[in-house]
Parts: sequence; structure tokens; C-alpha cells
Amino acid sequence: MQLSRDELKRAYKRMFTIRAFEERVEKEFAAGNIPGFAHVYLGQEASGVGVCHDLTDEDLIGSTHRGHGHCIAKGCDVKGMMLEIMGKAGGLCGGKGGSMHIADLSKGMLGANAIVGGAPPIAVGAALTQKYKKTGRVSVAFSGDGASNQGTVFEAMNMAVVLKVPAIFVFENNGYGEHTAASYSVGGGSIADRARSFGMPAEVVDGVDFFAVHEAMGRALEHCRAGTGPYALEIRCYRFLGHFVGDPQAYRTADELKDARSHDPLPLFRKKVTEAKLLEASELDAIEKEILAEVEDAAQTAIAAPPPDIKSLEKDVYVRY
Amino acid sequence: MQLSRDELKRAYKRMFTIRAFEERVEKEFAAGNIPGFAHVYLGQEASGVGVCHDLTDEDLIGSTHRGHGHCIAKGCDVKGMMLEIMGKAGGLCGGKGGSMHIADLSKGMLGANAIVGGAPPIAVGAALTQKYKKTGRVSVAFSGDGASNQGTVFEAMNMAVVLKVPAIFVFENNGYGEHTAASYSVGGGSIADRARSFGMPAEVVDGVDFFAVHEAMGRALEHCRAGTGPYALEIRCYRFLGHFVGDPQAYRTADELKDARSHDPLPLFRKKVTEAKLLEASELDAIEKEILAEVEDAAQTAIAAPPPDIKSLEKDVYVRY
Amino acid sequence: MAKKSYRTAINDALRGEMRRNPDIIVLGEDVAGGQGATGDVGVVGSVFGVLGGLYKEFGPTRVIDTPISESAIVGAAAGAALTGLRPVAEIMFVDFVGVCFDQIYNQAAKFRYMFGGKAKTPMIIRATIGAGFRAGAQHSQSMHPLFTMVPGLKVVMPSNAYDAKGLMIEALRGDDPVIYLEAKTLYDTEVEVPDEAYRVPFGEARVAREGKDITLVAFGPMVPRALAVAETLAKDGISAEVVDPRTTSPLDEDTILESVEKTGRLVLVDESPPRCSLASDVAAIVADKGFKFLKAPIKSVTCPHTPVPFAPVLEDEYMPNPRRIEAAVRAVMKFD
Amino acid sequence: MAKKSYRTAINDALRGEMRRNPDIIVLGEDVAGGQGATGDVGVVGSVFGVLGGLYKEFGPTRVIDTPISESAIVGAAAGAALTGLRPVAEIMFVDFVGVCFDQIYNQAAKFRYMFGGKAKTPMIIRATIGAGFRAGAQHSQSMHPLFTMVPGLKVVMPSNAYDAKGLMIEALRGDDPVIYLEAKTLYDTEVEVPDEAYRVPFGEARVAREGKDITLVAFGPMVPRALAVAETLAKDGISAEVVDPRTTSPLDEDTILESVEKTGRLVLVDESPPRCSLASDVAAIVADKGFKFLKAPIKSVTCPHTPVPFAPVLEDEYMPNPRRIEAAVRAVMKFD
Ligand SMILES: Cc1ncc(C[n+]2csc(CCOP(=O)(O)OP(=O)(O)O)c2C)c(N)n1
Ligand SMILES: Cc1ncc(C[n+]2csc(CCOP(=O)(O)OP(=O)(O)O)c2C)c(N)n1
Ligand SMILES: [Mg+2]
Ligand SMILES: [Mg+2]
Repeated sequence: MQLSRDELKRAYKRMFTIRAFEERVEKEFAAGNIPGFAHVYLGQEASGVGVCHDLTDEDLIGSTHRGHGHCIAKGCDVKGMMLEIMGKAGGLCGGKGGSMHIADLSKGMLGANAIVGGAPPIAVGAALTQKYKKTGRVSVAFSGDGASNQGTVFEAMNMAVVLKVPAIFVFENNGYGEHTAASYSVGGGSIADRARSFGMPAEVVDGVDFFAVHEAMGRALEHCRAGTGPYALEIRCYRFLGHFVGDPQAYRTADELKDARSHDPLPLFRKKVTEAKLLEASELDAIEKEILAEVEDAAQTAIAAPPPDIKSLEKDVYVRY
Repeated sequence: MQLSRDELKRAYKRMFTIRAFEERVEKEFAAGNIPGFAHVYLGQEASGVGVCHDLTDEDLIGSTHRGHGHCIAKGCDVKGMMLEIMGKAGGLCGGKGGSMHIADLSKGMLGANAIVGGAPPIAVGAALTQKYKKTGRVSVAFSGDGASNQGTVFEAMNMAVVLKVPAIFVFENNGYGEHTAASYSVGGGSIADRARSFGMPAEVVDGVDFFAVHEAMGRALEHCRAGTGPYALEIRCYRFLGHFVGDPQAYRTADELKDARSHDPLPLFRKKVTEAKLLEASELDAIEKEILAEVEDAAQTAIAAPPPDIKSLEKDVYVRY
Repeated sequence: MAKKSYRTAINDALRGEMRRNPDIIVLGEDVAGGQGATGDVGVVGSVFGVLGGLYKEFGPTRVIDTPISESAIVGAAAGAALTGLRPVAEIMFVDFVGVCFDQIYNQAAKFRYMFGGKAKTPMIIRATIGAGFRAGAQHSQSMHPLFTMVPGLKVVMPSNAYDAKGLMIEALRGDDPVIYLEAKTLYDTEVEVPDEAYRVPFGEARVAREGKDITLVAFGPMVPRALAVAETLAKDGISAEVVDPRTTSPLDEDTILESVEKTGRLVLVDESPPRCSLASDVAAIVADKGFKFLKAPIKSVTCPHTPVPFAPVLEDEYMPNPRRIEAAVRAVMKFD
Repeated sequence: MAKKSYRTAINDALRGEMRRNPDIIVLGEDVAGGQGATGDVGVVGSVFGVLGGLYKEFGPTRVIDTPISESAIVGAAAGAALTGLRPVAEIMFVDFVGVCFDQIYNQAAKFRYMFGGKAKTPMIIRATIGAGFRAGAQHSQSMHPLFTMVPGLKVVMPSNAYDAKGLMIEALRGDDPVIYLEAKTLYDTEVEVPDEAYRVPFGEARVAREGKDITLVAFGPMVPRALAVAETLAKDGISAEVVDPRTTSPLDEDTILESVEKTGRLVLVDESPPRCSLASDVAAIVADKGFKFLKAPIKSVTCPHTPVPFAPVLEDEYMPNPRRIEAAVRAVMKFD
């Protein structure tokens, strides 16, 4: 389906926000402003944004350790995110979650998840709620190629088929799980085939191309809304950086890294929409400028922000205890 | 490959031993001589015996909660089994294991397993040993249709493919996991397809026919011995009784239960070998008589045997502590 | 008031609350039973029959049979809870928790805290506990210490039918994840149980028997055993108070400390291996906050540091039995 | 003798034993690193670099990268151990144990007992523990109480490079399943470590510092903290003895009890939430067997009953820190 100019702008805005945000994370991490680990989404922007483009705040997603892109694609506030990732009081989770556990339930974002394979069962549960309450909404489970080997992910797929719930399993195959290639770890080589073996339809999608992802997701949504159960997408994409910011990546050649960068979803999107005369280059430039300012503001605010109150340490473990 | 008369006798002997043993277990359970639960293998005899026929004591199997048949097929001593199942001192595990944890490492039987999906990862490890030590031996992981939904089983299959180990995944699809039909719980309906999705060859096998199982297993062994990794068999068979001895089975109609009994591997085997004039009916009768006496002796001995010494309670937790 | 079994009391609570609150669903292996089969669906009602009749009344959308996939069961419950339902998930035997523990302790129990207090995960995991069924090493454990450790999780251990019903209703009306541990050996035990709904609050111990010489704290299925021993001891003039914490997280420290203040002596009865057990947990609390009341060492009667053996003679010795409980009490009474 | 880091000491032990015993293999996620990739294989050597160089020396048959499948990793190790190898499996962060706990506690740890003493399962699970890395709720836990509970499993918690090497060699030469918990915050700490092989026996505590007024028992990464506090207290004339059990299962009760006999006072320092912790475990043992030595309540310094928070200010307060340890000691010293 043809997207409106406004929709295209929104898509580019989100992709560029992810790009700018993650590059800033890289920088602030190097500067010591981000505690812990940071797994950035650089190179995978078209995947998250394409998947989430037609979702509302009432649709749900379960994410991974590499969750910033999913957050932004789902509409989370960039300042709230930056505060969270820096462990500050005003963060989306009050500084208690951090990069690997960032969540925003008001946006239908059920949390990054630092346990590989942690989210898919949860996303199936969220899908069950939609079926039970007949909301017409869907639930998306993001996993990586590495996660496609975790037992919980298979269980979740089978469960979704058996319970016929509107769950969409999105496998972002960026070729690596940490420092191990998917070509080594994914027996059989096809994650889509694994999903199919449970009796759900599955597609392999070009994750560099926003439009390919968006269209495949359209088919997934249609399938789910018809009440016939889950759907799977194996989205092939590229991890521009290492597993985490700072990974020296001796296991990847310079050539491969260069090749990865050549599959950049942002210039591809620009090219497509400008060549088709859907958007002007200047409009895209304006978006970029606006976003860069927003990210700058988010970073500055977050750096300057106070840490959480020590008194919050023992709060919010239970609703009541 | 054509089996010799001696081999055919051995196969029938083992199938009939399972039959006689399990019928005796049913009886002794009803009589209160068997503590706990008993999951019998009645109806599935051709599967275990066909799979294990060409294995030696150095080949390994990992079994399930329904493990008596696997034990007998692998050559475990029937008296030692009966003693164990009755919780007696002379049992294969000194009475500490019981029906669901019976094992005999000297026969390559790595244990029944009361955790559904527990054995396949262990069997993969046993296969790794064979590969590492270049023994030419294989390791078999038995699972049921219900177990084919457990995450650990998927992980084990993928791991076996990635590590290229000589593991054979045998899925005994008897149509039920406890009180739930495989037609409900196994999304997609084909366990063989699940195995194939990991890139290993898989066959669907008629589990009522010893010869079909034995031949499929021959192909599996050949594949494994060539060093090209694992193989899977989905063996379709029938569960004559309920999940456990005493299960009232209101979820199965009388017709279905009758139909199940009509797919009996023992008369089928008799018919095939006598019609082909490979064995005489009288030879088979003699085997049955011999086995019935052996099982009678095992049961009598086990009933009369003393329980374990109370002092053994805290023994054998560690090699050294 | 009619007598009801522990099993019926739990069923009562679930049925009543499901009528009252349409957000409550039940899921697990064979919670209905018979799906996809040729015969009747819903006759099983979970392998110990606790959910009998629920499928008939509430149908397949609310009583949901699942594949054998405990991680997906618990994870689905967590995800459903996070998005507005109140799932009651079943892990048939608590021993199976090893294949799904992540979804309990890293996921469901942590959501609220990790998400800065913005999430609620009202779910219940029901699981059966305890030895005595001759079910061997992998179907006879209790594992309540494992759950008690987990911040964010509440742990319920009813010792009788009355508490079973009231604690289940409390769990179903609360907003936190709860693990509700059903003692297999108590299913057929009966006490008077009201037909109507009532709540037994968490974190309030019950003094199951008053006494003045020694305090016995026992958990779940060990409570009736402690009471039986107390009766025996009474004949010898030893007056034992028996405290049943009912929930181990939250734990009612006050009632325990008050009792020890009165008696000065403490024995714990806990069906689990000794290390990092509930017995050690309560002993440590009293050795800190109740030190000044203590007249004698705190002794624990637990299982040995071994797996659960199969043979009945061994299993009976494995569990804290009257002989061992009595011996511990007498040893503590003798101390001075 | 040269100083070596905790990381190097572990590497030393593994390398030496692998040279000596061809049955030892290593498996886990990225224990080599780079499999299937375009660049170098084996440069990673596990994410904290502990296995550096092993792939180069021993190759892919002995240093085996696996998919992300912890149940299959631990299960494969158990199956390999049962059939003649000595696998060293890695769980990168101990927090991940929830996806594979069954293979540890129901399988590997129980084989020997369930099989009537006829099985041996010589395997080691290495896992990293502890907060302080700002890694949040799911990558910062310790979970040693969970393992200590498990009959059939041995639990090792080295607090320094010397012990790390000796305990690893002991584990590799023993015949039981062992979980070997490596403190992330200690990897770069150095002490003198011999080049040659030596064994540190299990179940023998080390008195890390002698003292006469109070006993501190600390576990793994808490040992250096306890020692630092002891130095501070010494300036105020409080002489603290610090005991490092080194293994929590088996536990050297005797050394702890002897120390308490001497000092009469006990504080536990344990990086885990309080309930059913090692702190409570040791407190309970002393409140039973060492009751008569005690002059004051036993206090524990643990984490609070909360998940591990991400924000550094919160995490620093979450861990047992010098301020909290000191306060506990002073409170116990003041009691009479
Ligand atoms: C259960 C578990 N095992 C291992 C890890 C460590 N780990 C974190 S991310 C990761 C790789 C995940 O790979 P993939 O699923 O492909 O996601 P990507 O990083 O490529 O986005 C691993 C092994 C973990 N967090 N959880
Ligand atoms: C992890 C786990 N979940 C559930 C159970 C309870 N249980 C025991 S056997 C069984 C059914 C297994 O079905 P299947 O694999 O088809 O084997 P079958 O009984 O048909 O031989 C179940 C659910 C268990 N033992 N372990
Ligand atoms: Mg990846
Ligand atoms: Mg079956």
C-alpha cells in the first residue's frame, strides 16, 4: 500500500532518530557517560521502523538487549530514553532499568530484555490478551538470529500456533550473535523454515529496505487480524558495529565491515523517495536537522540530570508487600 | 538388510519381554506392589526394539518417563528392573531411582528421565563424547510427541547439527502427551518437519512395524557413522493404555482405544516372519513361554526382596564430599 | 459450615473468583485435558483434579490447555498479566521449574522494579510440592526456598483447606506475581471451609497451637506433622507452640519473634534440603532479631542434603518425620 | 613468584590441566569466538577473556563454540561427563541459569544418586557473578545460594587469584559436578600465583585475617570488602577475623565455628538478597552448633530484597558496601 507523504516523513524521522540516537550513544559511551553495556541498532533501522510503522500504542512489542531502535520505532520519548540509559531519575524506568531493560508500557513497549529469548513467551502472552479481549491488536516478538537457537523461542512459536494468537515473530538476522556467525550457529540456515515447521507462514525479508519490511509486515498484520494465528518474518540485515560498543571485532574482516556499511537503509530510503519524487531531499534534510537537535538536547539534559534518589532503592519491588 | 533367524528371534524376544513385563507391571501396580507412578510402553514395542536392535552396549540412549521398553530393548536385566521399580535393594539403581529414573550405564542406558525434554541435551553430550573419542558409536535421544514441544529438545537438535555429532533423535509419536492429543499440541503437525528445519534428515516411520523401524534406523546409523551429524525419526505408534497405569481416559472413546489395540506390533511381526517362513510359530511360542517364566521369576523375586538399607539414604550423593 | 478438602477449597476459590472477575484465566498442561482427543474435553481438570469442572463452566477461552512448554506457559502468563489479564498458570510439579525459572525470577518478578514501578504483573503460578508420593527425585521436591529468595515474587504455602481458599482469593485480588505451592499430601485433608469468599492476608502467620515451652515453625505440609508431634510432647508435659507462617514471602517475622520471646526455644520443620532453606532463613532472623530471647540453640529438622530417594523406606526417612522432629525438640529442651 | 590476575590464574589452571588430561573440553557461547565469521577465530576467548589462547592451543575439537542454548550446553556437558569426558561448560552470566537450571539440579547433580551410585558426572560449569558492572537486573546477580541448595553439586567461590587457580585444578581433578563462580569485579585483581599446578581442597576455609573480637564470614567478591573494613576497624581497636569459606558446598563449618568460639561474635557478608541466602545459612549453622559461643546477635550484611538496580548510585548502595558492613560490626560489638 502506498504511504502518504506524512507517513514517509514519519518513517524517515524514526529511522534517522535511531541513527542519530545510537551514534550519540556510541559517543557518550566512549565519554564515560553511559554506565554498563550498550548494544546499538546501527544498520538495522529499517527493520524496527518498518515493523512498527503501522502499529498503534495499543499494539505491543517485546524487545531484546538491542532495544533502543525498537523503542524509538514504537514511539518512545528520546529524552526519557537517554535519561534511562544514563541511569538518571527522570528516565523511562526511573534509572532502574537501563539500556537492557528499558520499557514504556504506555507505548506498548514491553521492555528490552537482557535474557536472549526472554521476550517471545511474554509477547505470546500479550497476544493472548488481545485475542481474549478481542482488541484487534497484535503483539510482536523481536529476536535475533542468535536468539533463534534458544528453546524459549521455539516454545513461544509453537504456543502461539496452538493458541492461535495474533503474535508476529520478527527475527532480525544480522548475521551475528555476539561474536559467532549465524552461518555457524543456526543449523539448517533458515530461521523462516523453523517458523514454518510449526505451521505458521513465514517470509524472508530484505531488512535494508524499509518498504520491503513494511509490506511484509502488512501481510503479517492482515494474517493476524484474520484470527488465524501467528506469522513470522526473518529480516536479513547488517550489524554495522560490534556486538557492543567497544567490541574490537577481530572476527570480522575490514572488507566485511565495509560491505555491511554499504547496505545502509537510510540512503536507500532517501534514494527511493526522492527518485520517486515522493519527498524532496530538502525535506529529509530538515528532518535530520530537527532530530539532531532533539538528540543533542536529550543528551545534554541527560548528562546534566540528577541520579535517582537513594531512597528509591527499595521501592517498587511489589505493588504491596 | 535381511536379518538372520537368530536376530529375528532376539527382536521378538525383546518385544515380547516388553509386553510381558509391562503387563506384569500393570498387575503389580494394581496389587500395590509398585510405589509411585508407572508409565508403560504397551503398544510401542516395535519402536524401542527396532531402534535398539543394531546398537551395542557402547552405543548410548537417553530415555523418558516411559522408559521400561527402552531399557529392555537396550538389554537391561529384567529382574534388576523389576527390583528397581518396586524400590528394592537389588534394583538397577539400588531402589533410589524407580521407574522414572531407571538407568544402566553398563548397557549404555543413560536413564529414564522424569523431566519431559530432559534427555535430548544429555544424549547430545553423549554423542559428543563419541565424536571426540572417535568410537564410531551413536547416541539416541528418545522423546514423545508431547516432548517435541519442549524448548530443550529444539536446542538439542540444533546443537547436534552445529556440532555435527552422531545423535539420533527418535520421536515416538503415540498421539498423546498425557491427556492432550498431539493433533492439538504439535503446531504444524509434523515433528519430522521440525527436525528437518534444523538441516538434518528426518523420516516418518510406521512404529507398528518392527521392520520399518529397523530399516529407518539403519539409514540413521549409516548417516551418523559417516560423520555428517544427526538424524531424526518420527515414529508413529499407539498408546494402548492411559498416560499412567490407572488413567481412566475419558478423553478417548472406546472405539479409539479398540482401534489402537488393532495396531499391535507383536501379531504383525509374527505374521510377517511366519508367512515368510523365517520363523515357525512354535519357535515364537517357545520364546513367549521362556519370557513369561523369566518375568514371573523377576516379579516374585522383586516382591520378596528386601528394601534398601536405611543407611544408604545419605550415600552416593557425591563421589567425594 | 461444611468440611471441604484442600483440593476443593482451591477449586472453590478459583471458581468463585473467575465468576467475579472475567480477567482471570487458567492455563497449563491438561488444566482441561482431552484437547484434540476423541473423547471428552475437560474431564481431567489438571492431573490432581484441582481444576475439576472449571472447563465445563468457563470453556476453552478461560481454561486453556497448552503444549508441554513451561517457559512459554509462565512467559505467556507474565505477558498476559502485563497487558491486563490475571492468569493462573500451572506447573504440574514444582520440580519442573528448572525449565522455566527464568520467566519467573528474571521476568515476571522483576518487571515492576526494572520498569521503574510502572508495571503490574498480577499472576499466579500454581505448583504441587512435596515428597511422600514415591515419585522419585524429579517429582517430589518442594523448592520453596528457591522462590522465597526472589525479590518481586510472593510465596504462598497453605497448610490446610481453610487457608488454601483464603490465600488463593487474596492472591487473585492482589496485583503482584505469586507462586502458590500446593502440598500433594494435603489434597485430601479436610477442615471447615465457608462457601463464601474470604481473604487470608499475606504475611500474617497463624499460631496453629499455643504453647509456652518451645516454638515450632513449620511450613506447608510440615504443619500437620509439627502439630502431631506437639500433641505427643504434651503428654510429657512439654508445651509446644506451633507457628504456620502461611506465606514465606512476605514472612511474618513478628509473630515468630513474639512466640520465641515467650518460649525462648525454637525448632524449624522444613521439607527441603538443609542448605539455604527456609529453616535456615528463619533461624537467621531469630538469631539476629530474637537473640536475646533465646535460651537454647535453634535446631532445624529438614531433609538431608540428598536428592529425594524412590524407595518408600528411604523416602519416609528423608522427610522430616515425627521421630526426627521429636528428637530435635527434646534436644533443645534439654539444653541449658 | 609472579603476580597474576584472577583471570590469568583461571586460564593457567585450565590450560595446564587441558595439557595434562585430553578428556577436558571447554564449551559455551564464544568460548573461542568468531566461528563462521570472516575474520579470526579464537581471539575472543569468552566475553571476559578468561579463555584467551585456549582455542589457538587446543583447536575446535576441545574449545567448542555453541549456539545460544544454555540448556543444551549444560545438558551436553552432563551427557559428555557421564560418558567419559570432563567438560567445562560456560554460562556467561550466572543470571542466565534460569533457562538451564533443570539440567543442573535435576540432571547433572542427581545422576549419581538416582542411579544408585553407579554414575560419575565430572563436569564444571563456569559462570560470572556479581553486581558493580552497571549491567542491570538480569546481568548482575550472584545466585550462589541457589546452587548451594542443590544436593549433588559443589559450589566454588574463589575470592583471589591464588585460590582461583587451585580450586579450578581441584575441580578438574575431582569426579563431581561443580559450579565455579567467577567474580567479575575480581578479574583484574592480582596476587602471587605459582606457575605450577597445585590444588586447593574443597571444604577448607581460609582465615584471611586473624582477629579476636569478631568473626566476619564473607563469600567470593565480598572477601576483599570484609578485609578492607577489618583494617578500618583495627584503627579503632576492633580486631576482626575474616573467614573465606572458598567453597559454599561443601562448607567448612569447623573453621567458622572455631572462629566464633574465639570471638563470640559473627557478621556475615553476602552479596545476595537476604532471604534463604548464604548469610542465613551460616547464621543458622552457628545459631545451632555454635550457640554457646555467641555473645551477641548474628548480623548479616546482604543486598536488599530487590532486583539489582541499574543506576550506579543505587547499585553501589545495593551491594554490601564498607559503610553497611562497618555499621553491622559496630552494632554487634555494642551488644551485651
Ligand atoms: C540466555 C542468554 N544467553 C546469553 C546471553 C548473552 N548474549 C547477549 S546478546 C547475545 C547475542 C544475541 O544474538 P542475536 O540474537 O543475534 O542478537 P543481536 O545481538 O545480533 O541483536 C548473547 C549471546 C544472554 N544475554 N542471555
Ligand atoms: C518438564 C515437564 N513437564 C511436564 C511433565 C509432566 N508429564 C510427564 S509425561 C508428560 C507427557 C509426555 O508426553 P509425550 O512426550 O508424548 O510422551 P508419552 O507419555 O506419550 O510417552 C507430561 C506432560 C514432566 N514430567 N516434565
Ligand atoms: Mg544477531
Ligand atoms: Mg506421546
